[in-house]
Amino acid sequence: MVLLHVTDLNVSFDTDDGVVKAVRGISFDVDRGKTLGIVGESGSGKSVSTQTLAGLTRGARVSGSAQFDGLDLIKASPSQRRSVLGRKIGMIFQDPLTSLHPAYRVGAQIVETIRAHDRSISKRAARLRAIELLGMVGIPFPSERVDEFPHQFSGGMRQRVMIAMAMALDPTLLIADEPTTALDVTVQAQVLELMRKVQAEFGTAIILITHDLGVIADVADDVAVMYAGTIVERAPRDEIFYQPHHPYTEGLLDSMPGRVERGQPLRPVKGSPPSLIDLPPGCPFAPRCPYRFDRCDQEVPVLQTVFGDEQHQSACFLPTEIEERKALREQLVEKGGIR
Amino acid sequence: MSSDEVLLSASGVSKRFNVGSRGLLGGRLQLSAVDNVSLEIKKGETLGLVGESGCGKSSLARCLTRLYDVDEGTITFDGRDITNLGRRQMQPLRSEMQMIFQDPYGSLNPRRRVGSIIGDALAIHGNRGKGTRRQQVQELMEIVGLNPEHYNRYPADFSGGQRQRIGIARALALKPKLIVCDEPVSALDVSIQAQVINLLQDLQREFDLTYLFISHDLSVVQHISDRIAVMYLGRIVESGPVEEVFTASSHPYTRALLSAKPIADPRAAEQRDRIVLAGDLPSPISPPSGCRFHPRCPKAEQDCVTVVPTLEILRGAGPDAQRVECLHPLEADQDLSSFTPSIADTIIGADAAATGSREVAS
Amino acid sequence: MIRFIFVRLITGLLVVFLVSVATFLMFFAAPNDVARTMAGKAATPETIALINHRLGLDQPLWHQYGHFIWRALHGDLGYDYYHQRSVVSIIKGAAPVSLSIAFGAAILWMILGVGSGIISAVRPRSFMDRALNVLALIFYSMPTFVLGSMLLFFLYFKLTSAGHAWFPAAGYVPWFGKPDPSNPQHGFWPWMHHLILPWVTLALVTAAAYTRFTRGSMLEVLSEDYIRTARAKGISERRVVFRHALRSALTPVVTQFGIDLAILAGGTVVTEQLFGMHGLGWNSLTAITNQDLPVIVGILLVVSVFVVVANFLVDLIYAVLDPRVRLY
Amino acid sequence: MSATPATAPPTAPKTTIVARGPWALAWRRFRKDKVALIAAAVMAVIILVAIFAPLINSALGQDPNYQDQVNGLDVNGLPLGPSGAHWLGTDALGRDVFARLVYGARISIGIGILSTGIAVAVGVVLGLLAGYFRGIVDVIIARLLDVVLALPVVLAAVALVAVFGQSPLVTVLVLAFFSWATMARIVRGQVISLREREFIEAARSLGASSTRIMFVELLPNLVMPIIIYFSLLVPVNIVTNAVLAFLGLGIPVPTADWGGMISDAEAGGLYQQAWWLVFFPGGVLVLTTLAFNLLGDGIRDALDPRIERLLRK
Amino acid sequence: MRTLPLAGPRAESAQGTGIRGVGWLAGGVAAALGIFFVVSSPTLGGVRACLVVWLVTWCAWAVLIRPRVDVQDDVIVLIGSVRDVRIPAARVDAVRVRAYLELVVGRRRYTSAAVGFRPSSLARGHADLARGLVSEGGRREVESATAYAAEYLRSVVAQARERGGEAPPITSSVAWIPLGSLIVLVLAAVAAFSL
Repeated sequence: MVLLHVTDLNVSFDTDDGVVKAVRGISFDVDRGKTLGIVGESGSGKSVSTQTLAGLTRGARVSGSAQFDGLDLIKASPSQRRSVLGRKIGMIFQDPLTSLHPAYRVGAQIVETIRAHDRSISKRAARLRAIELLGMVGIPFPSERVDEFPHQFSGGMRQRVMIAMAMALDPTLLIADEPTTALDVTVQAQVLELMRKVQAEFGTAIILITHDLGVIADVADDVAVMYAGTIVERAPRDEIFYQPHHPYTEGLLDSMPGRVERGQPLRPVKGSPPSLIDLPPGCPFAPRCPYRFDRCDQEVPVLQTVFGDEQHQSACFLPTEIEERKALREQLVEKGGIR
Repeated sequence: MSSDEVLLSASGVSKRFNVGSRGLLGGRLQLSAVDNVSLEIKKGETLGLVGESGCGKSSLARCLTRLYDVDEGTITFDGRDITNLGRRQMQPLRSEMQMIFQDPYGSLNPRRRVGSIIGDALAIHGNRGKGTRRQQVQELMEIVGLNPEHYNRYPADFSGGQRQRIGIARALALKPKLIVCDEPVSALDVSIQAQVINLLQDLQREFDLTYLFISHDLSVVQHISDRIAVMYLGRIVESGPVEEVFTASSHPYTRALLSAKPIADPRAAEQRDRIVLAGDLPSPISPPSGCRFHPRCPKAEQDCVTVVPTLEILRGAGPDAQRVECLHPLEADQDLSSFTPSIADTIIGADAAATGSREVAS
Repeated sequence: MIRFIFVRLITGLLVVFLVSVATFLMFFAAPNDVARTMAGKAATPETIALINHRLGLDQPLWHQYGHFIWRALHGDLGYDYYHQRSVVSIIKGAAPVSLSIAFGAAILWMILGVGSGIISAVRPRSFMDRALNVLALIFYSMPTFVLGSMLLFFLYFKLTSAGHAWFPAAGYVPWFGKPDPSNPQHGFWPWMHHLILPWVTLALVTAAAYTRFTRGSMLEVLSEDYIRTARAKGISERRVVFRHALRSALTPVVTQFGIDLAILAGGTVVTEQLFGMHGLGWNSLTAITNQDLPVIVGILLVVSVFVVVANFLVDLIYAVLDPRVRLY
Repeated sequence: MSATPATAPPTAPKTTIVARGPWALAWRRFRKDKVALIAAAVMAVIILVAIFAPLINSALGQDPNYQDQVNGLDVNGLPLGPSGAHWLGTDALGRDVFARLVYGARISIGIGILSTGIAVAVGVVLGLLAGYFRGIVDVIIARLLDVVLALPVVLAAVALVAVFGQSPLVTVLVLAFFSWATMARIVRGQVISLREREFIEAARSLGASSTRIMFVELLPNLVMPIIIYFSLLVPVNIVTNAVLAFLGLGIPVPTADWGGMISDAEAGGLYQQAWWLVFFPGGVLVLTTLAFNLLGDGIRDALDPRIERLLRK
Repeated sequence: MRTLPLAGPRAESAQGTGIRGVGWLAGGVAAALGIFFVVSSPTLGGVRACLVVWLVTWCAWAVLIRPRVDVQDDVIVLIGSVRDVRIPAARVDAVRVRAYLELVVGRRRYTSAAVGFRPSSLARGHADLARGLVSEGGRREVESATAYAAEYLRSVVAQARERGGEAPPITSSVAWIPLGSLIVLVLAAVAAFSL
C-alpha cells in the first residue's frame, strides 16, 4: 500500500552565481509501515527534497506532485499543508541541540503540537499524553522531566524528545533528516533502536535521510541513492548492498574502509561532485565513472528496471542483465581500473 | 614497516582546565580533560586514537604537540624531554611535528591566499629547501594533488576535499617527523574521504612520516592504524595492535563501541550481538569515582565503584603489547550482553531501583 | 526572592556610592576655580577668598564630602552657587519634565520601532520592508535638533500663522501638583498637548534605531532550527512568528531598552533645549557651562539611581519574558 | 614502495566559477546595489566640496565670514531670502549662507572623519590586545569599555568641552573618546571568536609568534568590520559635533559650521522668519549623514552577505 | 577514597565579574577613603567620617565578597554574610541554580547568593553549558562557571549518596569574624559621634 507517491519533483534556487538546480526531477514511493532510506553525499539534494515536501524550503521554485493521503503536498495551500504537518507527518532533524525552542518547557512544546491540531483536547489531557509519549521514547522519570527545559537534557535525550513530539498525534509518516549524524556512536545506536521500536509498535512509515551507509543497512527496508539532485538507483536494501547496478552506488560501497584489507589502499570514487549551476551534458556521474563511454556524455539516463526485478531501478546505460553487468565488474577489477 | 625505535612517548600525562572562581568552591572546580595517559608512538607507525566526543582525544593531541601546557607527566619527542620547554626552545621542534585539522572551512584563513597559507611554515622557519618559496609551495601542491596554478586563489574557491589537501600541504612543508591528524576526514563525504586517506598513506610511505590519527569513526581508524588506543572520559581504557583490539577487545567499553558501530553490510549487522549502552557520557567536570565507566558498564561490580584501575599489560610486551584498564577484563569469547551489573547505582540499575537520586540530576 | 532583591539592593547602593565618590572627586577636587568664575572678571583676591569661605570650599576635603553625604542622606543636596536654590528643589522641578519626555517617547518608539522591525523581518524584501527600511534610515540619520526644528517650524509656526494652533510653542505644563502662578495651564490634556512634539521628535529618531535592531534580531531568530521545527509541527505562521520567534528576538531588544530608557530619563539635553523645557538635561547643561558643581553632582547622582533601577527593571522583564529566568 | 609521486593526482575539477577573491566578490555585489552607488556619489561630491571649499568660494566671490551689513540685510535688518546674488539667502549678520555651507562642509566632515579615524585606530589596537591576550588586559579594557559606553554621550561631551575649553582639537578628541569604545568592543568580540578558530591553532602549531598571528592572521579578518563601522561611525560623529555646536559648545563662533548655523538660527526664534537658515544647513546635514549611513549599509551587505544568507535560508 | 580534583590556580567568580567586581571596587574605594580622611585631618570629625565609610566597606565585603560555597569531604558549606550552614551532601535532594543556588532538603530550601546566573545570561541560555554540551578541551568552560558549579555539586551529592552511611545533621553556625567586626565598627561609630 503506497502512502506517499512523489512524481517528477523539481526544486531550484536563484543565487548570485546563477540558478542552482538542487533537485532535478525525482520520483519515489513510500509504503505504509516501511522505511525508505535516502542516501547521498552533501549537495545531492536529499534534505532539500524532503523539506520541500513539508513546505519548509523558502524562496525556491518547485514543480511536480506528491500525493499523500489524497492531498498533493506540492500544490496544497498553506492551511491544507499545515493540517497534515504534525498530525499525519512527523519530522525530526539533525541537530537535537538547536531543534527545540530553548525558552519553552519540553512538555509545553509537545502539548502545543497536540492542541495545534485538536483544540478539543484539554491542556491537562494533552500534558498527560506528553508524559506518556516521553515514557514511550525511554526518558526516565517522565512525569518530573516533562516540565524541564531542553538545556537540561543531553543530546541523545533531546533527540528522543523530538521523536516523542513527532509521534504525538500518531502520524502515518515520520521524516527523519540525518537524525543520528550529530550523535555519538553509542547514543546513535539507542536512537536507531528507538525508531525501529516506534515503527514496530505504531506501523509508522519512515523516510530516513543520511549519508551513512551503515545506518541504512541498520534500519532501511528500501533504499534510494541520490547524486547531483537525481535518484540514480532505487532498490530493496539487500540488493543495493550485494547487487548494485549503478557505478556510483558501487563506488560508494567500494570506498568504505571496511571493504579492503588493512594494508591495501582504498578504492575511492575519483574527482568531486559537479556544480549544480552548470551541469555537464549527459549523465552527471560520467566525469567520475570508471565505465564511462560516449553515450554517457550525450544522453541523460532515466530510471529503468534492471536485473528483471521492477523493485530495482537504476539510471544508467550499462547492461541490465545480471551476468553481463557482473562480467563488466570483473573486467574492471582485473584491469585495476578501480585503482 | 615501523621500526621499533620510539619517536614520541608520554607517561602519566594529565591536563586539567580551570573553571570558576577562587570564591567558588575554593577554586577547586576543574575539568579533567586528560587523566594520567601513557602511550608510545614508534617511528613510521600510525597510532589510532579513537573515542566519542568529549573523551579528551583532541586535548591529548594538543598536549603531545605542546599546544597546551601539561599539568603532570612527561613527554619525550625524538629522545628529548619537551614537557616544560618554553616557546623559544619549542620553536625548532615545531617544524618536526605538525597538525592537520578537522574542519575544512575553519582550518584555513578565509582572507589569505592558498599559496601564502601553505608557505607559512617556510616563512616562519626560513626556507631550507631548494628553489624559491613559490616553487616549493607549487611542488607541494602537486604532491597533494592540487593544481599549482591555483596558487593565488582563496580557500572559498575550493571544495572540502581540496581544502584538506591544502591543510596537508601546509603540514608537509618542512618535512616533519610526526603529523598529528585530528579527525582529518570526519567532515568529508565517504567518496572524498577515501581519496584523502589514500593520499595520507602514500605520503607516509614516501616521506617516512609517523601519524597520530584521531577519529571517532572506528572503520577509518581500523583501516589506517597499526596500533590503536581507545579513550573514555580522559583516560586510555585499552590499547594494542589493531588486529587484537578489534577481534579480541577486552574492555567492556571497546566491545560496546565496536558493536554500536553501524556496518554497511546488512547480513553481518544482523548476526553480531547488539550491545546498546544505556545512559550518556557523564560530565567531565566530576568524573564518576573508581572506574569511570562503571555507571554505564553492564558487568560493573562493587570494587569498580571504589578502586581506580590502571592500564595493565594483558598480552605481549613492549610498545606492541595489548593493554587494558579494567579490574574484570572480558575474555575474547565472553558475550558482553549476557552480563547484568551487580551494583545498584549504575544507570541501568537506577531504572530498576527508582531511588530519589534521579531528583539530584535536576 | 528576598535574598536576590537584597543582594541587588546592596549592589545598587554601592554603585550609587561609587558614582558619588567619582563625581565628588571629579568636581570638588579637580583644579577649577569656581569662585573666580562667580566673582567675574574684576575679582580681587579678597572677594574670591570670601566666596570660597562662604561656599565652604576652603574646608578640608573630607569635611566637604562628609557634610555632603550627611546632608544628602537627609534629603539636602546643597545649594546652587548662583541663585541659592536648593539642588533638591531644582531636581524636584526638573525630574518630572525629563521623566515625562522619556517615558512618553519610550512608549512611542517601542511601538513604532519594534512593530515595524517585526513587519519588515516577517516579509523580507517586500515593498513594506524596503519602505520601512528607507524611512528608518532617514530618521536614523536625522539629528534630533534638525527634526525638532522642522516639526516646530511646520507644525507650530506655519500652522498657527495659518490660523489653527494645533500645536503649542514650547514650555512644559505640569500635569498635577500645585499650579505655578506664572503658568496658568495645568492638568492632563495641556500636559500632553505640550509634550506631543518632543515625544514625536525623540521617538522617531530612536524608533529608527529600534527598527533596524529588531529587524536584525528577528531575521537572526527566524533562521534558527527551532523555528523550522515549529513550522514542521503544523503551527500557524502567525503563531510561529509571535510566540516562537518574537520571544527569543526580544531579549536583546529588552536589554537595549533598559539602557536607553535610563540614560534618556537622565535628561535629553537637545530636546529640552529645543522645546524650552527645563528638565534634568537643560539644568545639567546650564550647570555644566556655569560650573555650578552641587547641581551637577546632584543630577549625576539621580541619573545613576535611574540607571540602577532601570537595570533592575530589565532583570524583572527578563523573568516575565523568559520562563528560564526564575528569580524565586 | 616505488618512489614515484603519490597516486596519479586526479585532475582537480575545473572550477566553473571564475576565481575571485573576497574583494572581487564584494565589489560585484556592491555594484549591483544601486542605492549604495548613489550614496557613494553624493558623498564623493560633498567631500570634494569640502576639500575645494576655498576654491569654490573665491570663484563665486563670496567670503564665508564677510559680514555685508549693507546689502546683506533687508531694509529693517532682517536676513535676505534665497536670490540671484545669494543663492541660499543671507544670515542674521548678512553673511552668504551658501558660502558658509560650503566652508562648513570642510569643518563638519573634516572633524567627523578625523575623529572617527583616531577612534578606529585606538579602538582596533585596544580591541585586538584585549581580545587576543584575555586575562588582566582584557578585564581592564572590558570594564573601561562598559564605563565609557554607559556614559550619556551628550552630557559627558559637554562636561569635557566645558573643562578643556572650546577648540576644534578638543571637539575631535571628545568625539574620538566616545566612538573608540564602540569600535573596540566590536573588534574585541570578533577577535575572541576568531581566536578559537582552527586556523589560529594551525598558526600556533607552525610556531607563529603572537605578533605574527595578530597581524598576519587576525588583522585581514578585521579589515571588513573596520570598514563597515568606520562608514557607520562618521555620521554619528558629524551629528554629535553638530549637537555640540547647537548647544553652543562647538567650534568658536566666527568659523562656519553646520550645527553652529542652526543654533544661530534658533536664537530668538529667528528661524520663524528666515526659514532658510534652518532648512539648508539641516537639510545638508541630514543628506550627508544619510549618504554615509546608506554607504555603510551597502558596504556591510556587500562584504558580509549574512543578511542575504539569512533571507534565503 | 574519592578523587577530589586538585585546586586550580587561576579563577573567575561564578557570578561573573559584575556583582563581585562591584563589591571589590566599592569596598576598596571606601576603605581607602576612610584612611585618606583620617590621614588628611586627624581630628574627631575625620575619625567619624572614616568610621562611616568603613561601614560601607564592611557592607560590600560581607554581602558581596564573603559569601561563597565550599565543599569539605562530602559536606557542602554555604558561607553567608554572617551565618555559615554546613549541609552533608548525602542529605540534599535537589540542587537547583537560577538567580542563586538552592539546595532542597526535604521541604526546606537552603540558598546561597554566591552562586547564580545573572538574569541576562539566563535569558541567553548560558545554563546550557552544564549538561551534555561541554566542548572537548574545556574551551567554553569560562563562559559559565556557574553551570559547572551546579554540575559539580550534583556529582558531590550523587557520590555521597552512593557511599550511603549515616549522614551527620545539618548545622548552622554564626560566623564571628564578620559579626564581630560589625559590632566593633558600630560601637566605635556610636562612641565617636557621642563624644
